[in-house]
Amino acid sequence: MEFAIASGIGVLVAAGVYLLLRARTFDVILGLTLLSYATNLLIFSSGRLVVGKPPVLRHGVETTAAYYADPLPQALVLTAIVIAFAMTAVVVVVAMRNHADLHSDHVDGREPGQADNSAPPPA
Amino acid sequence: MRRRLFPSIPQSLTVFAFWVLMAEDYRPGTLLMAALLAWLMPHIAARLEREFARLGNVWILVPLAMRLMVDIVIANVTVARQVLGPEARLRSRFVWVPLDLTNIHGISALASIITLTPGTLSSELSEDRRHLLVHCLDVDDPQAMIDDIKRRYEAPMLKVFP
Amino acid sequence: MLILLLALPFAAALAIALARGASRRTIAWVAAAAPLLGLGLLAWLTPAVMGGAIPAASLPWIPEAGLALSLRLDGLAWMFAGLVLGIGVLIVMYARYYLSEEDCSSRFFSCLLLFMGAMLGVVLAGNLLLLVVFWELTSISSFLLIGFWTHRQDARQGARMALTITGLGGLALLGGVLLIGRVVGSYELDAVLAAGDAIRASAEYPAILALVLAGVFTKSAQFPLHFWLPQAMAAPTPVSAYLHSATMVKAGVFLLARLHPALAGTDLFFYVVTTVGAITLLVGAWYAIFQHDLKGLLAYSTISHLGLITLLFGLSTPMAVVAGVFHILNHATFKASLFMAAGIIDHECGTRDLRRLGNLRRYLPWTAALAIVASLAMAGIPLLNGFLSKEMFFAEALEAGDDRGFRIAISIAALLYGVFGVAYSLRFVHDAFLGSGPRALPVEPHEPPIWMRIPVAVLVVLCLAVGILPALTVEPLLKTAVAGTLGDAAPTFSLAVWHGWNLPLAMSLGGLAGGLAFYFMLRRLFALHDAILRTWGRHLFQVNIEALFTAAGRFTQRVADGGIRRSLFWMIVVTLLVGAAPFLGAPDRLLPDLERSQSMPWLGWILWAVMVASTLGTVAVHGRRLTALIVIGAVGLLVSLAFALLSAPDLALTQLMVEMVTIALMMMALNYLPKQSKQARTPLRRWRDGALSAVAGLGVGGLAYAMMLSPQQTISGEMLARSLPEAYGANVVNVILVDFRGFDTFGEITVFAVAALVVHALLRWARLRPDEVLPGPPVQLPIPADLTQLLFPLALTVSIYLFLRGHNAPGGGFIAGLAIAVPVLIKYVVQGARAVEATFGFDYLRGIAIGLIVATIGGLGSLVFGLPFLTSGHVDLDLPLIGHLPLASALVFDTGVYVVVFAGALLMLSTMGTVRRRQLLEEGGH
Amino acid sequence: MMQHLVLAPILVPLLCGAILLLLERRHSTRVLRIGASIGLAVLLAASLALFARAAGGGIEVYLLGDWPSRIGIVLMLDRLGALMVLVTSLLAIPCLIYACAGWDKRALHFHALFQIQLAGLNGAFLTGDVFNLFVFFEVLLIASYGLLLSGGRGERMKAGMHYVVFNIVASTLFLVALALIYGLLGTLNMAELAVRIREVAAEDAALVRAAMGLLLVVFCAKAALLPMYLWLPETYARAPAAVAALFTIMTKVGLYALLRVTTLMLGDEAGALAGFGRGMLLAFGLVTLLLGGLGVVGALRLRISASYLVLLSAGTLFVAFALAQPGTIAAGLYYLPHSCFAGAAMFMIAHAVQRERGEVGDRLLPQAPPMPRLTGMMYMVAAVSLVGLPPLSGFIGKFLLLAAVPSAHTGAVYAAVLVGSLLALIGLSRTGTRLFWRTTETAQVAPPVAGAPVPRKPRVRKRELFATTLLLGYGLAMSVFAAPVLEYTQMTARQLLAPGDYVREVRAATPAARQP
Amino acid sequence: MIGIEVDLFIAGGLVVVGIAMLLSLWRLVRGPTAPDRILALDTLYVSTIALLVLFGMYLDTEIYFEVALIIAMLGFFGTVVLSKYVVRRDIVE
Amino acid sequence: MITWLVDLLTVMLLVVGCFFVFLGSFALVKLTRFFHRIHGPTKASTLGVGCILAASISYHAVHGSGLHPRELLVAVFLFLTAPVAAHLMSRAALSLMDKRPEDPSDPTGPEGHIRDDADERAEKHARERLQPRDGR
Ligand code: NA
Ligand code: NA
Repeated sequence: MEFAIASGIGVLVAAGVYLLLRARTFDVILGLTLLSYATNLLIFSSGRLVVGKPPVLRHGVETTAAYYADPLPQALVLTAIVIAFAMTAVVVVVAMRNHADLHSDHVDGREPGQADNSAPPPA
Repeated sequence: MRRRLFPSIPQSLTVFAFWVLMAEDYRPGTLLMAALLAWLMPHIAARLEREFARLGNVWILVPLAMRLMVDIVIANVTVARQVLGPEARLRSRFVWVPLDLTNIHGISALASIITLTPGTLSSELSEDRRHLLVHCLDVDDPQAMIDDIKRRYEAPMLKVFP
Repeated sequence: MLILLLALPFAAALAIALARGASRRTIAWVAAAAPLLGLGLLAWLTPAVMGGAIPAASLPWIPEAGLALSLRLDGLAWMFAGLVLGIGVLIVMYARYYLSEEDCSSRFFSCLLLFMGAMLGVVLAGNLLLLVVFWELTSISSFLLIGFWTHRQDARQGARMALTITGLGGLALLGGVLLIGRVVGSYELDAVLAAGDAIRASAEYPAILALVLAGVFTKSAQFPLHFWLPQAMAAPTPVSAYLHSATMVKAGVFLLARLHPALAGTDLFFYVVTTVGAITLLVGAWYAIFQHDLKGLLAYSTISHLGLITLLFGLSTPMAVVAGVFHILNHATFKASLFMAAGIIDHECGTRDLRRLGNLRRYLPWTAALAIVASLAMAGIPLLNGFLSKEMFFAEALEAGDDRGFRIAISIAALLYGVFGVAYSLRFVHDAFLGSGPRALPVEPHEPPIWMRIPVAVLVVLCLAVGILPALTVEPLLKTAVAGTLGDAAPTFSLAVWHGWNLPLAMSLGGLAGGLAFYFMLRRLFALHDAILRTWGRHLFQVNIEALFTAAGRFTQRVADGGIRRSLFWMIVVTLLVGAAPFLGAPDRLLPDLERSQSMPWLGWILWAVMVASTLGTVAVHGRRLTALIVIGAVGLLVSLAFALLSAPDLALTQLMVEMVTIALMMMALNYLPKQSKQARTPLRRWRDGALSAVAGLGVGGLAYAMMLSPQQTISGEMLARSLPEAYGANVVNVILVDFRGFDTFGEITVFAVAALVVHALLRWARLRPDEVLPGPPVQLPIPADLTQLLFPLALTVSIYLFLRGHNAPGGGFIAGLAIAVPVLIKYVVQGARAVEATFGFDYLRGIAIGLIVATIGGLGSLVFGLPFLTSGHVDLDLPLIGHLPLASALVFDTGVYVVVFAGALLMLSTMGTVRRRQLLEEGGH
Repeated sequence: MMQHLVLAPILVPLLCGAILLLLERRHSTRVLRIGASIGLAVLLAASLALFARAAGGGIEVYLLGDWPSRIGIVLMLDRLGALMVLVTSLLAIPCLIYACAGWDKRALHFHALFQIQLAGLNGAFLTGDVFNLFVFFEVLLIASYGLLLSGGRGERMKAGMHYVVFNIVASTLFLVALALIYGLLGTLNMAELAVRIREVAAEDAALVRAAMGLLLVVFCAKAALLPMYLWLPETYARAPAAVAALFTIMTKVGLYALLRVTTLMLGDEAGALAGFGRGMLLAFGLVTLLLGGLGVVGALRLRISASYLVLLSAGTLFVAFALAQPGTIAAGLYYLPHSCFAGAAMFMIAHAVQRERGEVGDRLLPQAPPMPRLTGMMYMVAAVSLVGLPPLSGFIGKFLLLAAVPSAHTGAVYAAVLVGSLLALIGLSRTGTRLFWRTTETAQVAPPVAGAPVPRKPRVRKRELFATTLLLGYGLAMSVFAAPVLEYTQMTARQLLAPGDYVREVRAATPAARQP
Repeated sequence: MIGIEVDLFIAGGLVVVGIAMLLSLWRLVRGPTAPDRILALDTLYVSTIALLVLFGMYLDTEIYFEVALIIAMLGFFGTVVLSKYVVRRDIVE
Repeated sequence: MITWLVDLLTVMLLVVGCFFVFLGSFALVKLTRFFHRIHGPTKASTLGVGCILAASISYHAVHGSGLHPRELLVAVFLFLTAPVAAHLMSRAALSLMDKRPEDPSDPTGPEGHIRDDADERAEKHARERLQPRDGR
C-alpha cells in the first residue's frame, strides 16, 4: 500500500512539475493543482496509512493511537487544501487579468517571438 | 396567517424529516431543533424564491411513487438487455412530448420521472414550456410512448400540481 | 574642544544648506567663519601640541565594536588641521568671487564645508574606524564638488570616476583597518601605533598592507590609479585648489604618515611604496609637460608631487619622513596658489588652453607675478620653499635602501624629476605669462577683484618666507609634525637654505639646466606629443566601466528576464539537488525496511490505476483545456476517495467540496482565457522538462516511501486521549482544527478571506474580453432552476447539520460553509447572477468581515476568564424537556469559519461569474 | 492580562483589517485612513511594549488554547521575534503614510490587505510552531498578492504572475518539507523538533537531512538566494511604491525563518545535523551578494536597482547568518532593519522620480527635467546608506559584519562584501548623476516660450515626503544610537546561539487551567 | 440453511464497482466529445457513492454517510458547471 | 432466521446494485453514441446505488450499529439530482449538434451528429483570431 501511495504521489509530482514548466498560464494552473494533490497525499501519508480507523472516537474503543489513524496530518491536510484553493483562486484570476491586459496567455505575458515592450530603450 | 407562519408546509415537513433522519436521534432536543429548522427554512427559502408550489392532491403521490419504483426496476432490466444486446438494433430517436402540465414544479417532476424511467431521457424544455424533448433509446411507436407517459405520469402530476 | 573644532564646519554646512535664500555674502561669511574660528581654536591648542602634549577627546559611539568618536591632535594632525583650515579660509574668500551668479552658492559652500569637516575628521581621528568614516565622507563630498556643474558631461564623468576610484580605495582601507583591528584588538590609534611590531609580524600583514595601500594610492592618485585626478579638474577651480592639491589628495599620504610607525619598516613596504611613488613621480611629471590645459598641467604635476611624497614615505628613513611632511606643506602652499591663479586666468580669459594663452603679464601683472613665483617654487628654485624639500629628497634618494641598483634607479628618477619639474613649470610660466598671445580670447582680460588675488598673494608670501627663512618660519612647525608622525623615532634636524656644495645641490642645478634644455628643445614637438600622449589610464577605465555597465546590464537582463519558467526550473533543480544530496554518501538509506509495508487489496490497485491514468491523461490532453479540466476532476475525485478509504472522512469531504468549487472557478476563468493556444514546438525543452519531472516524481515518491516505512513517532496519541474529556469532541480532526490547532484554522480562514478580497479587487473594475461569446440570449434552464428551489432549504439543513455535528462526526465549519455555498452557486449558474442577487441580497464582503470578527471574538472570549486565546470552554446544559445538551464554545469560533467560508467562496465565484465584459470588437484596436 | 499582549501584533491588525473591510463601503477614505492609523498606533505601542519585555532576556511562551506546547500551538516571544515585530511596525508607519497620499484610493481593499499583511508578518515572527509558520507565510503572501496587484494592470500583472506562481510552488515545497518532517520526527513544535533532531542517529540522518534541506530551500527561495532570486527584481520594481517599501521586509521573513531554524534546530548541539547547510548558504550568499551588486550596476531603471539592492542586502544577511557567529548574527540583525528602512526609502524615491519625469519614468535617460533638490538629497542619503558608506547605518552594519567574520572565511567574505559595495557604488552613482543632476545647461534658465506647454512644477506630496524622511530618519537614528541597537542584537545573537533556554522554556510552559 | 458470507459479497461488490470506475475512466479519457467526458465524470461520482457505501458496510462503520450525502446532494455541481460551459461558455449569465 | 433472511435480502440487493452500477459504466464504454450512452449511467447507476444503499441499511440493521434509515437520504438526493444532471448533459450535447431536433412543429428530427469536441471549436476560433495578428 505504501508503494502505491508513494508511486501515486510520484506520478502526481512528475505530471505537476511537467505542466508547471509549460508556457501557458492554464497549464501552469493545472500543474499547481496536481502538485497540491500530491502534497496533500504526502502530508496525509506522514501519519502513515491506516485503513478503517477514522479518528472519530467511538464508544467503548480505547482512545489510543492503535485504534485510530493519526488525526494531526489530516487536520494539516485540511488546512493545506483550503490554502491551496485560495492560492488557486488568486492565480486563476491573475492569469485572467494577464490575458486581458497583455493579450497573451503566455506565462511571461508575451508570445515567444514578440519583443518585450517593457524593456527600456538602451541608455 | 398560516402562510405567514409556515410559508410552505411540505417544505417544513421535509426539513423536519431530514433533520430527524440525519440526526438519528429522537430525543426532545433534536425534535425541537428539527421543528425550529422546519419553521425557519421556508422563511429563508422564501427570501430566495419567488413562489412556492401550490399543491393539490398530495396523496396521489403515494401510488405514483409505488408505480414509479416498480417501473424503474422493470425498465432497468429492459435497459440492461438493450445495453448488453447489439447496439445496431436500437431504434433511438428524439420525441417532442406535448405537455398539459403548466406548473413548472410539475414539469420538473415529470421530466425527472421520464429520465429515471429507463429508455427515455428528458433533454430539453421548449421555450414556451409546452413541449418536452425526450430521447428514446428504443422505440417503435412514438405516439404510443407519448400516450404512455401522459397516462402513467402526467395525469397524476396534474392532480398534484393543478 | 576638539569636538567643537570638528563640529564647526559641519554646523556651518548645515546652516548654509538650511538657510535658503540667504545672500551670497552672508553665505560666504558663514562659510569663512567656520575655518576662521577653527584656526582660532587651533591656535589656542598650539602651545600644548608644540609642548609635546596630545590633546584628545572621545565620545562613545559603538563601544562594543570598537568604534568611538575619539579625536586626538598630535603634531601631524595639528599641521594638517592648520593646512585644511588655513587654506580653507583662503579658498572660501577666493570662491566668493569666483562663483558666478547662476551657480548655487549655498550648495557649493555647504558641500565645501562638508568636505572641510570630513577632512578635519580624517586628520583628527584617533580611531582608525572613525578615520575610515571621514575618509569616505571626503570621497562623497568631493564627488558632489567635482560634479558641481552638473550640466557638464565631463564634470559628471569626472565626479563618478573620482568616486569610483576613491570609493574602491575606501572600501579596501576599511578592510585593511578591520584586519588591523583584528591583529591589535583595538582600532584606537594609540594602540595601533604602539603595536607596529605585532602588525608586521602577523600573518595578515601583507593583506593589511595591500588594503591600506590601496586606500592610500587611490586617494593620492598614485600610478596606475592616478587618472581620476586630471579628470576631476572639471570641478570649479576653488575645489581643485583645495581638494585636489592641498588637502584631499594629501589624505592618502597623510595616512601613510599616520600609519608609518605601524606599517613601515619592512622590505615589502619599502619596495612597494617607493616603486609606486617613483613611477608616479615620473609619469605625472612627464604627462604634466604635455598638457595644454592649464589645470591639467597642474593636476599632473600634483600627481608627480604626490608620487614624490609617497616615495619619501616609502624610503622610511627619519629624514625622508621629515622631507615628506615638509613637502606636503610646501606643495600645498604653492600648488593651491597656482590653482587659484589658473582659476583667475580661466575666469578672465575664458579659456585654460595654453595654446591660446600667452603674454598675460601685460593684462594681469599682479597675478602673473604671483603665479611665476609660485611656479618657481614648484620647480624647486632656491630661495623658495620647493627647493628645500627637493634638496632633502635628493639627499635621501642618494642613500635609498640597501640595494645598490635600486638606489641608482631612485637617484636617476630623482634627477629626471628635477628635469621634468623644471620643464613643466617653465611651460606654465612661459606659455601663460610670457611669449606671444593671447589668441582669440572672447574678452579682454583684466585683473580680478582684489579679494581673489589676496589668497594667492598670502600663499606666495608663505612660499617665499619658508624658502628664505626656513628655520624661523617652518622649522618648529615641522618638528612638531614630525614628532607627531614618528613619535620617539623623530630625528633632530635643522632647516637651512645653504648646505654647502654637495651632490644634492649638483642634482638640483643639473635638473634646472636639464629642464631648461628639455623645455626649449622640445617645444616644437608639443603638437606631436599631443597626438601621442592620450591619457590611456582614463580611457582604459572608461572602456572598462562601460563594459562593466553593458555586461552587467546584459547579464542581469539575460538571467533575470522576468521569465517564470527559468525561475521555476532553477528552484526545482535546487530542490532536487538538496533532496538528493544527503543520500549521495549513503544510497542504502533510501531502501527502508520493506517488512513494514502493508499489502494492498485489488480494489486499491484498481483505484490506483484510475488515479494514475487520469493524472497522465491530464498531462496528455493539457492543451485542450476543457478536456483537461474534466480529466483533472477525476484525479481530484480519486484523491478524495483515497482519503476516504484511508480513514480520513473529513478530508474526503473537504477535498470533494473544494474540488467542485475549484472546477467552477477554472471554468469561469476558461471563458476569459484562450481555450487552446499555440504550443511551442520545442521538443528539446519538452525532453528536458520531462526528464526533470520524472526525476522530481521519483525523488518525492522515493522520499514519501522511505518516510512511510520509517518508524513512526507522533504526539497524536495524546490528542486522541484528551480530545473527548478536555475538548468535548469525538471527531478529533475537528477538535484539532478548532481547538488544539485552532490558530492554524484562524490563519487559514484569513487566507481564504484575503483570497476572496484579491479576486474581488482584481476583477471588480476590470473589463475582460471573453475568448468566445455564443450568440443568443441567456439560456433558460427552468427544470434545473426548479431543482435548486427544492434543494436550497435541504442543503441549508444539511449544512447546519454538518456544522453542528462537526465536533463529533465528519463536518465542521469549513465543510458546512461550502455545503451551503455550492447550492447558492448552482443557483447562480442556473438562474443567472442578477436573478440570484436580486432575491438573495447578501453582501459577501461584509460577510467576510463579520466572519473574521466573529472568529476572533470567539477566540478572545476565553481571555475574560484569564485563559489564553482560543481556549475552548464547555457547558453541559441539562434542560428540562430537551435533555442533555453539550455545548463547546469552540462553536463560536467555528461559526466565524462558517461565515467566512460561505461569504468568501461566494464572493470569489460571484465576482468571477459577473466579470464586466469588453466587447469582442475592441480587439481590432490592439 | 499582560501575558496576552503577545497576541496583539497578530490580532490587532487582523481585527483592524476586518473592521476596515466592514467600513469600506459605507465610509469615506478619510475614515478608513483614521481607522488604519489607529490600528497601526496600537500595533506600534504593543510592539514597543513587547520589545521592552523581550529586551530583558526572558523567553515568553504563550500556549494558545491553553494546551501544552507539544499538542497545541505556541507563540514565542524572544528577542529576535520582538525585534522583527518592532521593525515591521516601524516600517509599516511610513508605508501607510505614503499610501495615504493617494494610492489607497486607487487600490481596492488596500487598507484591509495592508493590515492583514502586517498580521501575517507578525504571526510568522511570533509563532513557535513550524506548520503555523507555514500558515502565516501564506497569510502574508496572499495579502502581498493583493497589495501588489490591486489597482494594477499590464506589466504589474505580469510580474504578479511570476511572483504568485513562484511563491505557490515554494509553498508547495514547504508543505512537502513539513510532511517529511512530521512523518519522520512526529512533531511540529519547533522546540520539540530541536530536541528530536538532536536525537536522530547518524545512520538515520539522511532522510531528516533531506527534509530539513527542503525546508531551507523554501526559506532561501522566499529570501531570494541564488539561483532562486529571479522573481525578485521585476516584482519589486513593478509593485506600487508603498507596497514595494513594505515588501522590503518580505525577503527578511525568509531570512528570519532561516535564522530561527538553523540556530534552533541545526545549531552546534544538533547532533548529526549540526551545522547542516551552513557552507552552502555561505557560498551561495556570497554569490548572491555579488550578483545583487552586478544587478545594481546593470539596472537601467531606478526601481530595478532598488530591487537589486534588496537582493544585495539579502545576500549580505545570508552571509551573516550562515557564518553563525555571535558577532555576525548580531551584525546581521543590525543590518536587517537598516536594509528594510533604506530599501523602502529608495523605492519611495524611485516612485517620486518616476512620477516627476513623466513618460521617461525612472529610466536612466538624461533628457528629462531635473528632479527637485530635496528628492536628490534623499536619494543621496538613501544611496549612501545602501552602499554602506559612512556614516550611515549601512556602513555600520557592514563593518560590524566584516569585523566579526571568522578568520577562515575572511578572504572570501571581505572580497565579496567589498566588491558588492563597490558595484553598488558604481551603479548608484551613475543612477544618481543621471537622474538628479541637471544635464542641460539651459534647463534651469530657459524662459517659458509663449504657447509652449508650461513645464510642470515638481509636485512633492507632503505625505510622501514625510514618509521617506521618516524612513531615512530611522536609518539616521540607527547610526546615532548604534550602540544600544547593537547591544540588543548581540544579546539576541547570544540568545539564538544558546537554544537550550528556548527549548526549556517551551517544554516548561504549563497550561493555566489544564493538566500539563 | 447455509450461512451467508455477506462480507464476501461486499468485497466482490467493491471490486465490481472499482471496475465500473475503470470503465468510466476509459470513456473519460477517450471522449470523444465534451458531453461524453462530463457524463463519464458524473458516473465516476455516482460510482464513488456506491464504493463508499460498500466500504462502510465492509468496515461496519457509519462514518462515510456524510461524504456519500454530500456527493449525492452536490456531486452534480461539476456536471452543472461543465454543461453550462458547453452550452453557453459563460457559466454565470 | 430473520438474520438469514435479511442477509439474503442484503446479498440480493448487493448483487443487483453492483450489477447495475457496473452496467451503467459498461454502457458508457460499449455504446457508440452519446445519446445512447447517457441512458446507462443516469438510470442504471442511480438504481444500482439505490440498491446498494438499501443493502447497507439492512446490513447495518443486522450486523452493525442498528437501523440507520438516514442512508435513504443519500438515495433521495441522488434521485433528485441525477435526472437534472442528465438533463443538463443532454442540453450540452444538443447545443453542440450540427442539426438539432427542430422545435415542436417538426417533432421528428433525426439525431444529429455531435461535433467532435467543444475544444475543437475553440481551437478553430483561436486560429482564426491569431492569423490576422501574425499578418500585421
Ligand atoms: Na481547516
Ligand atoms: Na471536521
